[in-house]
Amino acid sequence: EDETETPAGRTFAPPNVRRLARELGVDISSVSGSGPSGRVTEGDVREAAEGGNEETKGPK
Amino acid sequence: MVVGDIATGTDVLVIGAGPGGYVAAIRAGQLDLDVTLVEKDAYGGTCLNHGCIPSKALITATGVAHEAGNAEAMGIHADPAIDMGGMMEWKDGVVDQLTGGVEKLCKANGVNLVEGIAEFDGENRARVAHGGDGQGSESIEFEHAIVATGSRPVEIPGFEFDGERVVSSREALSLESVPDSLVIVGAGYIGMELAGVFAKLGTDVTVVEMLDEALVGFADDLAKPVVDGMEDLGVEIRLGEAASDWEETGDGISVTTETDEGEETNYDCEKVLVAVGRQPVTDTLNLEAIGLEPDENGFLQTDDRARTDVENVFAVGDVAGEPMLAHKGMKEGQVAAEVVAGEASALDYQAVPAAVFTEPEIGTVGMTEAEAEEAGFEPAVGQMPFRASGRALTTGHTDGFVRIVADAESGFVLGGQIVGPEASELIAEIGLAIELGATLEDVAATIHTHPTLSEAVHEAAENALGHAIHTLNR
Amino acid sequence: MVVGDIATGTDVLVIGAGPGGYVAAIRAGQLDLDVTLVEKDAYGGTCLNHGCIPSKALITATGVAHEAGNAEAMGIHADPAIDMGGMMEWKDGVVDQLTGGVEKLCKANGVNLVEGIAEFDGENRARVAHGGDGQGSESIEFEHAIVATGSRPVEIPGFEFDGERVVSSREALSLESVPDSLVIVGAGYIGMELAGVFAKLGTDVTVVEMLDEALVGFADDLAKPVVDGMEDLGVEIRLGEAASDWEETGDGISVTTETDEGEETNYDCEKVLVAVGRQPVTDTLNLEAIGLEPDENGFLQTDDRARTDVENVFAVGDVAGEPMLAHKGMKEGQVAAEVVAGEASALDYQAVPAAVFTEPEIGTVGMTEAEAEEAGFEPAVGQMPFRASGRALTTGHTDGFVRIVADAESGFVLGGQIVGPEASELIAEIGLAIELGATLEDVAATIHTHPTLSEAVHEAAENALGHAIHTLNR
Ligand SMILES: Cc1cc2nc3c(=O)[nH]c(=O)nc-3n(C[C@H](O)[C@H](O)[C@H](O)COP(=O)(O)OP(=O)(O)OC[C@H]3O[C@@H](n4cnc5c(N)ncnc54)[C@H](O)[C@@H]3O)c2cc1C
Ligand SMILES: Cc1cc2nc3c(=O)[nH]c(=O)nc-3n(C[C@H](O)[C@H](O)[C@H](O)COP(=O)(O)OP(=O)(O)OC[C@H]3O[C@@H](n4cnc5c(N)ncnc54)[C@H](O)[C@@H]3O)c2cc1C
Repeated sequence: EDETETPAGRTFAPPNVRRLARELGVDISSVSGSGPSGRVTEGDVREAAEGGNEETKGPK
Repeated sequence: MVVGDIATGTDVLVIGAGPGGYVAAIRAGQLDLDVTLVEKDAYGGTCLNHGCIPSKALITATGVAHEAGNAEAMGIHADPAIDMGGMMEWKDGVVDQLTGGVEKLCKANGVNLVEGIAEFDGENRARVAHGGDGQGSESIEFEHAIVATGSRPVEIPGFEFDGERVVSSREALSLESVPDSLVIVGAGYIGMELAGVFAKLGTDVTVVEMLDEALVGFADDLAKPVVDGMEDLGVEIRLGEAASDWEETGDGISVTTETDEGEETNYDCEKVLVAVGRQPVTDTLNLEAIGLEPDENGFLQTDDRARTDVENVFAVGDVAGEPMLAHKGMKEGQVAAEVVAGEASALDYQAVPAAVFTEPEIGTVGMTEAEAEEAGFEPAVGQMPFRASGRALTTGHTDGFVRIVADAESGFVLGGQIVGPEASELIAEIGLAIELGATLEDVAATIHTHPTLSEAVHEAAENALGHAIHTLNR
Repeated sequence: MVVGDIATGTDVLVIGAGPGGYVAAIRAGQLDLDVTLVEKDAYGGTCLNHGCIPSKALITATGVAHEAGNAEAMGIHADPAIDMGGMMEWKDGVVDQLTGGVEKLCKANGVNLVEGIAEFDGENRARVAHGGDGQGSESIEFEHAIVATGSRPVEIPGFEFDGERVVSSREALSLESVPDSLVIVGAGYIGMELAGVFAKLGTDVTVVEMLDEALVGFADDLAKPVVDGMEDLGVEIRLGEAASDWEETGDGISVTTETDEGEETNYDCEKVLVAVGRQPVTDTLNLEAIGLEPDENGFLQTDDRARTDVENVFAVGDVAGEPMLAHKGMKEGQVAAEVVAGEASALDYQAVPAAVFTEPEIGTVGMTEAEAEEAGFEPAVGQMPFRASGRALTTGHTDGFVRIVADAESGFVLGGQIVGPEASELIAEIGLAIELGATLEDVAATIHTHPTLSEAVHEAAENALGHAIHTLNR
């Protein structure tokens, strides 16, 4: 299980991905990232919006 | 309705045309909202008229003269004279060009411009009092309001601004002649920037600071090259001294300071410039009419959409809290306008950069090493001194360094601190890296032009990874 | 074995200590390889001794003097004099400091330094001839060789360099006195940079260029502000004229040029500087011994690991092909060393930035609009003129613009072109954006410090998205 949550709850994702998350109503801090070092990508957010990715990450 | 009291309606009422307000208004116009911008004084606000722009203009002009006058090492012999009137005229020209530009851009984007002082007059109504006799007032109905009333300089007891002996940065930026001597109260960025300007003009400058460090808020090793540079310019910096009083002497004034222990010192000077901070402006707004109240620091509290506690009222810029910097206000202005227009915008940036335009400059963005630790990261830190930079050597400015802070495990860039030539520009790349979630390796893998100062950013990233080429790795 | 012909062995033999070679050697040392660096002349190669560094030093010094001498508009009155000897001494000091630094860094990273001319002497052996009488030679066995022999200025027929009347950039950067008049053959970046230096020194400069544009390779609208700036400095630029001959006159020389139509013009001058390009150096290497041959342009061809056709031989820097720029060579040097050490490195960068240090400067990285179209993208282009930048206005340098090129559909940043103040530094941020696959929105969403020139990068991105604040959107 890919654990991407970082100290201080910081999520690493570029601005365009953050905006997409807001548009799709996805809480980006609960999306696990598949990008380099666990960076959250556009694909991760879209997957989460379809109900795939968001739950895969355990509570912290 | 009587003449002089016309009523209009608007989707968005923006109060204050500084960087926060004019950006909000222009963006709202672009989004096809009907927008009205009220300004009581001058387009561009503090920043364009009495802050960022005039200060940077004077910093450049005095810098050009000082640089050439101190370049014997490069084989340059010059003895530049600065004509204060000419310099101020040039500075005013720059300001006029920019404020005129803001006005034009507002109009081009369909913003209705109204001159006057706005105050709230109910939940969806404001009243604008026009300046001058008999100019009456105007009532404006609005759907949304964006408050962008900015800030003003803090006064300290006993040092009320009189524009003559006791001046704020505003008057200091428009002096007609070079003062022989100047005491600056406050070693924050405004005080230090102006200390440099006046020292280069030949003024005998003393900076007194209550705290025991200059440029508080910036790491010690960032402040040090600036303080050293000031001392090289002949500026005397007195820490741990609070300005307590002043009095007229024969041909000038004497400023008294007091230490924590009650020790007093007197400084004779021509003028005293008080630059101890700025406070938000809300007292002109009649906030009760809309049901708002400033917090204990005088700011209007906002959420991540720049919205206040009142659903249809937003606040942006200095009035909405720290950091009181123009670019933070611009971002808030943009977001507020977009939120009003129904877009999914938010203030979800990772970092607000800051710069100090002294010599050397300081530029910072994101976390310091200590802040990263505090946030639970295990930081990897890399540094590159400018004295090892080819470009810095060719410019003759080698003080300072670039530092980059990252999360050791993931490599994500968390922050950067730069002191040195063009620090205010170089910090932009680190800012982008932070927003993008870039890693040290990403920065290190990016080819940087040789010979440039930006190579020092690259090199600092390499250093954090343990394989810098142009400096030894720690 | 006779004295003076000692044999040693090494994992990696690096030939040439310019930016390509010294970076390769240092990186190899960091990776715990046994590395030997052979240099026949001076540490730092062309770049530090006769190229990037001395040229930028003279650009700064003449720039400081020129700026102060032409700042009446800012209220500054100065009449700076440049003492050529003092300036050259300063420049030499900068060079010495950097070349000394390179030597020290090599040693600190465990690089064995050998002085002499290296040539191949079999598949795994090179011979190093030491300079001077009776100093003999040395045979070095190697596992891997990295060729970093750089380039030299191209000579044109009839204009053999004599160091006196017909000079290359190398001599031009070390003149003892200011020539009254100078013809520069070639309006490439080296010719234009030096035209600016000499014009600011008071030399009567004429640039003749065979092609019908200056700064070929850079877009017309990037070259134009530079050409205009040169003309303001009094530089005469003659396009479509090829230098065909020269002869001594009474107290100087006369250079003849010829147009395509055969029209001749004569220019009287003190010296002629030929700067028509640079060619790779391979003739000193005895390449046959290792089974290599340069391509038709004289370069050693390499793959994306900087490897030549011979498995254990790498080539980096100018000798390995265009663009002949120091930072490209450094990257190749790094990758070659890492590949030798068994790392998964490759030359897989997206873009190599380039800069021209004229006034205004040019900085470019990645694709132009035309290149993006050619590559099959539908480009979105945004621009921000510096005359709308507050920071540019406060520096007095408002010529030029920032342009950003992206893929319209995805928003991915593909390139940037900047002409204006600090273009060489500002391009770094766009370079990072390209490498990271950042979008226009990412750049636009990043807060940039106010007032800075880097805001123009932000604004160009906003403009490409159709919602710039400080300029009208096209
Ligand atoms: C000397 C100095 C140097 C500075 N340098 C920098 C710098 O380099 N970089 C940086 O980022 N920041 C700098 N700042 C800070 C910067 O100026 C402020 O952060 C910025 O101006 C805040 O913008 P704003 O829109 O919130 O408010 P302001 O710019 O203060 O504008 C507020 C506007 O609202 C108007 N107003 C107020 N009340 C009313 C009302 N009731 N009705 C109508 N109009 C009203 C005012 O007249 C004013 O024009 C500097 C400040 C100073 C003093
Ligand atoms: C005036 C001028 C200005 C320039 N400005 C810039 C600039 O601003 N930015 C930029 O990126 N580039 C600039 N360049 C180009 C830059 O100098 C070259 O791209 C860079 O030096 C190439 O590095 P290199 O390591 O490939 O070769 P070089 O720097 O040429 O080094 C090659 C070294 O190999 C040595 N050598 C050659 N043969 C042998 C042998 N057989 N045995 C031992 N040693 C040998 C040479 O003595 C030399 O020291 C400029 C060039 C000039 C001339």
